[in-house]
Amino acid sequence: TDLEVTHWWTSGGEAAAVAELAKAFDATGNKWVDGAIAGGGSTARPIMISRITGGDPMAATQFNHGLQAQELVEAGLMRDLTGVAEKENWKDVVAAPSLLESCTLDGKIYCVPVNIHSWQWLWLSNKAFEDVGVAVPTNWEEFVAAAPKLREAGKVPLALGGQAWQRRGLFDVLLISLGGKELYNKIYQDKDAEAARSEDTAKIFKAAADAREMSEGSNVQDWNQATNMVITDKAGGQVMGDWAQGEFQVAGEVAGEDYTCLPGLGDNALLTTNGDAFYFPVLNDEEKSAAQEELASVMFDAKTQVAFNLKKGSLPIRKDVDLNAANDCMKKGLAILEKGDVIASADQLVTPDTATQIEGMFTEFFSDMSITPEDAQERFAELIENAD
Amino acid sequence: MSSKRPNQLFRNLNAKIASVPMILTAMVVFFGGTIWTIVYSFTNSKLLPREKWVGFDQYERLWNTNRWLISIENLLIYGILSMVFSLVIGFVLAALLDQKIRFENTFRSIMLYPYALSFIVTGLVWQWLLNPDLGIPKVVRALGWESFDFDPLYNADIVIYGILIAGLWQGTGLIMCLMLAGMRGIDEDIWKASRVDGIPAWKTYIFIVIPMMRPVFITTLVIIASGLVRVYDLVVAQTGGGPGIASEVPAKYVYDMMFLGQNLGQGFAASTMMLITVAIILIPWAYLEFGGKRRG
Amino acid sequence: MEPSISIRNLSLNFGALKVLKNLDLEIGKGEFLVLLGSSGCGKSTLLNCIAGLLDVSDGQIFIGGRNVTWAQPSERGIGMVFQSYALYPQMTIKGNLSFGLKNAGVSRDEIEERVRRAAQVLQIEPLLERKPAALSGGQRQRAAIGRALVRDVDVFLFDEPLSNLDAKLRADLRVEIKQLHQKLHNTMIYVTHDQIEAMTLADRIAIMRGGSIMQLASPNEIYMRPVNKYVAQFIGSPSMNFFQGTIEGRRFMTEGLTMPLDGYEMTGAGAKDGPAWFGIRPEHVASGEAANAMPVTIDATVDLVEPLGSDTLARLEALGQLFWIRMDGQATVEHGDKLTIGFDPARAHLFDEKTEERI
Amino acid sequence: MEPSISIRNLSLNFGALKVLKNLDLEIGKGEFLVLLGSSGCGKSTLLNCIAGLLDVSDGQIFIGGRNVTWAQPSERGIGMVFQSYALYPQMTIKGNLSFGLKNAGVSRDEIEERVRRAAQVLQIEPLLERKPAALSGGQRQRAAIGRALVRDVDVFLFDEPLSNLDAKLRADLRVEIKQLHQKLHNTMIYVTHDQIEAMTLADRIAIMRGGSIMQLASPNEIYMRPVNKYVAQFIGSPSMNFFQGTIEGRRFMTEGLTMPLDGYEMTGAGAKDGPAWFGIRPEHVASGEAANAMPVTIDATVDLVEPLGSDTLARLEALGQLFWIRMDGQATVEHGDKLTIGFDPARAHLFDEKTEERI
Amino acid sequence: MTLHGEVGAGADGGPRGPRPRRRFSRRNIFIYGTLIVVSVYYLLPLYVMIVTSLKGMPEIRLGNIFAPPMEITFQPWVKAWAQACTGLNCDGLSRGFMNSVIITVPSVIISIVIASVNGYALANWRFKGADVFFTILIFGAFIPYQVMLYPMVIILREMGIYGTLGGLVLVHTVFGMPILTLLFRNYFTSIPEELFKAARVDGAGFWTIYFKIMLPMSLPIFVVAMIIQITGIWNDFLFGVVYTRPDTYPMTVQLNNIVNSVQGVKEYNVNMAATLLTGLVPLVIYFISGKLFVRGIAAGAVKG
Ligand SMILES: Nc1ncnc2c1ncn2[C@@H]1O[C@H](COP(=O)(O)OP(=O)(O)OP(=O)(O)O)[C@@H](O)[C@H]1O
Ligand SMILES: Nc1ncnc2c1ncn2[C@@H]1O[C@H](COP(=O)(O)OP(=O)(O)OP(=O)(O)O)[C@@H](O)[C@H]1O
Ligand SMILES: [Mg+2]
Ligand SMILES: [Mg+2]
Repeated sequence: TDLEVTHWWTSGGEAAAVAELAKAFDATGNKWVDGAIAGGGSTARPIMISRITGGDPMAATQFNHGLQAQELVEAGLMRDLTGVAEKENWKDVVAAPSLLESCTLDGKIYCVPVNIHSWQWLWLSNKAFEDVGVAVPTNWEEFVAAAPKLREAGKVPLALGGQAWQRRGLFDVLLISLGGKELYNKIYQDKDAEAARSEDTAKIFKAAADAREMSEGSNVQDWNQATNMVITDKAGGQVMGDWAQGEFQVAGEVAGEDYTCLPGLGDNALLTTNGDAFYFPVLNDEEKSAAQEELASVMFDAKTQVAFNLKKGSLPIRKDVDLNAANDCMKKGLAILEKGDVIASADQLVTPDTATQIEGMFTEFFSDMSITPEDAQERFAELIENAD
Repeated sequence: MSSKRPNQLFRNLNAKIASVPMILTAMVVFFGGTIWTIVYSFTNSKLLPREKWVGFDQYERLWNTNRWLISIENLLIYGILSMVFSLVIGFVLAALLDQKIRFENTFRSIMLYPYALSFIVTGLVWQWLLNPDLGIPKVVRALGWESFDFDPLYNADIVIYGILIAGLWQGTGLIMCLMLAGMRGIDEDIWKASRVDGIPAWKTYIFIVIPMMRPVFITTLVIIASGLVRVYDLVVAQTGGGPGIASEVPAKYVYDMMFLGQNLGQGFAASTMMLITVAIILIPWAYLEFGGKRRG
Repeated sequence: MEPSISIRNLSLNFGALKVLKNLDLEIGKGEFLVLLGSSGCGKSTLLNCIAGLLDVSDGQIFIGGRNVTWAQPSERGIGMVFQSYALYPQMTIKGNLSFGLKNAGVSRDEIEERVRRAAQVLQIEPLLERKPAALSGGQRQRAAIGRALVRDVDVFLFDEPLSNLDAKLRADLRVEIKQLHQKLHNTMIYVTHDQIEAMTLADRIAIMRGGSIMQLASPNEIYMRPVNKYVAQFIGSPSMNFFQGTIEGRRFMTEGLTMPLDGYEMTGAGAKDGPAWFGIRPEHVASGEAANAMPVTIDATVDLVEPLGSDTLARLEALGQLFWIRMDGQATVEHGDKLTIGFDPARAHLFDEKTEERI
Repeated sequence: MEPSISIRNLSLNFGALKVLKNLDLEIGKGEFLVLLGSSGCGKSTLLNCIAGLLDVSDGQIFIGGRNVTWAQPSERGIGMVFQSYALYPQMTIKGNLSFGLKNAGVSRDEIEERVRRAAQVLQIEPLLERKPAALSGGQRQRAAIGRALVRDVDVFLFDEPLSNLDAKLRADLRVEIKQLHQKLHNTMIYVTHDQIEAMTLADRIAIMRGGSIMQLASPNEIYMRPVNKYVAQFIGSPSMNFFQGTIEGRRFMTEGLTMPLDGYEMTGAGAKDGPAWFGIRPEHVASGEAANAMPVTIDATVDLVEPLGSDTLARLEALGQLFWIRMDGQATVEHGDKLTIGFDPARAHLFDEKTEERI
Repeated sequence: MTLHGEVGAGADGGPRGPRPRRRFSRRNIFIYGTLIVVSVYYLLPLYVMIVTSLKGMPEIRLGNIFAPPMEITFQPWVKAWAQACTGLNCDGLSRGFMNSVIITVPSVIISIVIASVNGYALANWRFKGADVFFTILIFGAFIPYQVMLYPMVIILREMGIYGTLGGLVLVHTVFGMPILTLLFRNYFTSIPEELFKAARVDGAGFWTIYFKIMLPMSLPIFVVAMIIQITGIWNDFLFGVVYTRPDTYPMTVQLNNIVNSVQGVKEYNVNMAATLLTGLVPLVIYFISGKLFVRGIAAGAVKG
């Protein structure tokens, strides 16, 4: 049976990863009809939502975890996967229960989490630092200190893409890594405006201001273009999720030799778990419905998980898989995951609406030098205050 | 042949039947859609429309959102400048082409062809041309003007002008064509009269031809204005609203709110504001155009 | 007569199309010249050349003794009035009148004065503040004349100024233009294809055909002694009646009729025998009793009657062909009536059959 | 006379503008009726109502005894000819002529036959395969008439069919239309604002003004006995000359002149004393010797002369006002000449000063 | 007044014959100079697109975007047409081309047919209330598509044609209607009313007049409408992506996918080639029918 699967994985590493999913599904005798939409979630999501609400749903579609799809689920537009999940015992093997949790509504499971992503990584180009004669930093502070040298050498210290989500992401990483779990939870989970206004947060905004300065001259839009700046040693480093690793791999770079990864910016080895998930809209076609369940099962399958995540650069969603092939960075991540130093990502805590507003605010902040960290903090606090 | 007045509904029935698509479009899509949008702007609909009334909350939030205000400001700047420049450039080019020149067709085609390209393509090309590391700025610097520092797409203060350059590139050709057509429609004798009166050509254009081209200018303004509210594609392709939110526009706000922010209510509120603005501009014009005069 | 405008050997081509062919024309100071001809004969083209609105292909143009062949229209000392009025629609009439002067740097007072004077002459003072759209056709044309008037020039050019007006207005404005000329004594060149206008306005009429001037003479001369059959036929409504025949001795012979040509003034050398056209104007044909007094009489049948009120036109059948005559307004004839008509060959016009030149 | 068209109490409004006001009109079978009036008086509107191209606001229209008030234009048995010819530009003349017949489902042979006949009548056979753009104005108008002709209808409507043609062609086609009517004997309604056309073509003329009919009568009657001053002034070129004065007894008195009204036929009850207009047509004024034979003579000075060839018009100054007379074509008068003119009050027209109705 | 030099002086010492024209008069230099500068502005992007699409990546990275290619390669074109990847599909634009054709042809035809009939009804058969509908329709020309996206989704869903070609055609027809109807209405209004009256007297009804009289006279405006619609629909991204499925994605969606699927460095040459390929159809149409377009514009758009 042909199933149309929409997603926005179109960069090199991503596409390779999707191919693994498709291969596995095709192996079951079905056919994966690829519906990639380039331009990221912001381009793709409206299309997906329109199609689902318009009554012409695809068979499966990528969404981020969290609240994005909740209303569609509530409206009864998504297939209930509880049956498959129970049969295959997802609950017991899942590596990040919170991710499965966010697929669950009223005790029913509506999506298949396919990977674990974490945002809190600093990727550094060894060569870039070598060029300017500075040791490769081991944490954020050293990195900041090395920035002027890089500048002098005509390199951009911190590569930062222009898209809104990258900018908020940078801030959130700083918040967790420099501010710690408690502050993070107060702000995003409890929506505590006081915390957002506190001294501690002010420090984070200071750091953000540093980052802003360091990122001047990036002049790229997409995250992987920014990554590419690191790969080509034009930039010192980039704060980006673990998916950036896929790009380094595609470029043939080796962790530790060509580039260095610092989880938690080297300061505070805490990771948020985040991930991609697939939802399966309700279809009228019996045959397709059956195939949908098959696909869900394939996606969660241990073998597929390994193949997929190696390509994608993310961590598998199952703990019962063998990751010998994993590289340096991935292993670092796994270790942290195992220690349980994980927290829910912001996407799971705030509504897309609030998230968009915060993104807007940070896009502004990171591109407009005239906004003081204090102003930005106050605006941030207001958004947190009004978040629902 | 009855001597009674037949039922008016059935007179020229075919014309009415033929107009059904127009009536349906007008009433169901445009009117219905507008009303629907306005109604739901008073709800807090998120991903899906739902009837949870919240009064003017969405509007309050809208007007307290920096991004919306910047969008409005951008649209104003872009709108006014693009009207002014389109009209001026379009007119000047048309006037130049009107001088009985050689290769008129070639020049006209050159100016018109960008109109065949979509805003997406336009945005991409100009994004590239204006890229400080690749495009024109680099070339200018390479030519020796080291301090040349024009990077509209990465400078929040002037990004809107970068978009304007692309927008004008795409649209002025059509405006020029409209103007040219209008100029050619002016009575030859007027030109003769002004030559006999010894009025220089530029003065004739400004004091006589322009006022005579009022209908053309109105059509042109309508076309420019209707393009303005749609400037979305160009912005998305060229800057994605950036740097930061410096080049956001209302249509993008609407789109992002509805589909990214998954806050339909907010998106609808913003839409409603746009519709109201359009209505304020358009209704007097429509009245003048269609209400005031009858065909002779 | 001191020439105000002289045109020497003028030619104009539009690409391969020769519109004016080696045209020579002298126009006296204060003369009212009408260019008359059917559509497309080059009248407007000639006028535009004189005005400098078209570049000549060859030849020279002198205005007031100056060679203006290459001068700009505004430097030629001419004013021009167009068929479509060509008023600047967004300016008031006053604005229309003064725009050219302002451009020429005439002083404000002087402009006021000239506009006032022109408005007075044309009786458009109450209209000065109105826009052209708020005027009737006649008023517009008067304003257009005013615009030429304020330029204080010696030469006025009119290109069918009255064609867009209805019959009544046309007659009125015709008189006004005539009076204007009598008052100002400017040189005027007036293009029309309406022969009534030509006849009533002109000091001299130039009949044009295919880019050349066929005859240049006073209205009376053109009416009384057309140089060729084309002119004879073109002037007069209804047209001159023609019979085909031969001249032998001093007689004209056509089927069933032989006419002595006594009293007919031959041009040039005198009677040449040979095939010829005999033409007689409808108004020179008498009917009823008066006919019997005429040297030639013919019996005819009334075919069609057109009562005009003041006169009555009748089309008759005579000698196997149709024949128009003009009768008194009170005449009461009807289709089918038998009638005797008569005319005096002295009033006839003879044309060579080949060359169509007057004999 | 059996009525072919009767219009009862017809009104037509464009929004608030009342263009036609309770108009009644009966047109006899085979009659040639001309609607004459100045621009904007509602002539075309009336014609369009008859044709069914405008929906009436009130009243009824009968054609051939049938109430067609709400019938489609094609069902009314009319043919129509327009000022701009309105030929379908993309069809040949033949296509133009047969279009209506095809629509009506007439058989192919019949169409051929009718087109051939119409083309023959109008002498446009050689043009049948051409497109309108390849025809001259006169040929186009003939084709347009042909299109009405083939429909084999009883009523023809013409809306200023000749206005777009030049004077010469206009005169020719006028005659052709007249002949067509004599041949076919259809009912014809013809709109024009050219009084020559009206006078020559009409069986009866309806003079319209402001959406009403002022006078409906034969050309002669309208010319000789206009019912009011408007009609009197409207018909005739140059216009009738008017004097303001008073009637006392059977005399008309104006400044410096008293005229006996012997021989003047009063309308209705007879002489009413009081202020009045005295009108006399230019052609009814004699000059020179003939003037002395007239009951009234006046001394006048020549102000302006318009030689038309066949006649000469002169504007005189007499009794402190301007005064047109029509003289012989041979008359030679000049500006400034003194002249005695005379006329017979029996040929005059008297109008009440207030109502402007004929007395 | 002084005379204009000796050249062409006639027997009387004055000028004779045509006024001499200098090839390089100040006026000409100004006019042609301006036009050429402006043309450069208009042509520059096209030039850059073409030049870049013929270069290899290394050369692009090196150099000047305005420099002509040192080594011409058609590889980017091949890649853009047949090899570029989006997700798993590596068949470039080729797949989108036919889809675009399949979408564009019926959409253009149907939207023009409907709009022309509407414009004709509005211009010649005015009925009560027509102006009201028309005004609303024109108002619709100013509504951003994004605003109507959601209501349109609902309408299509209710009609049960969401996601079908019919649905897409409907969307294009609806959104093309305002401007097209305006064009046609203006054009038909400018056709002398007497022609219409004559046809009615000749017994032609609504459709006969439309097909036999109006249609044959309307070539220029149909050309304008066609050009506007072909470019509009061919270039449309939003509706194409929202109302189709992956196997029926039009070329623009493919273009977006290719351009935005960044795999490492942006392959500018491929992007440019893809952009040019996508724009080719409307460009060709413009260059072919440019003259008619201007004529049609003069006839239909200018008379407001
Ligand atoms: N700009 C032009 N280009 C080419 N041919 C032209 C141009 N202007 C006029 N002609 C041609 O020159 C000839 C004379 O034109 P012109 O306008 O002088 O005629 P006219 O006597 O004024 O006629 P009308 O009484 O119709 O105004 C015509 O055959 C016309 O077709
Ligand atoms: N469609 C219309 N809408 C409004 N007013 C109109 C319309 N058609 C005509 N009128 C008005 O009705 C009046 C009569 O017009 P109509 O066309 O009948 O005049 P007419 O006598 O034919 O004039 P003309 O000799 O100029 O053709 C005019 O005042 C005109 O402005
Ligand atoms: Mg002319
Ligand atoms: Mg009329």
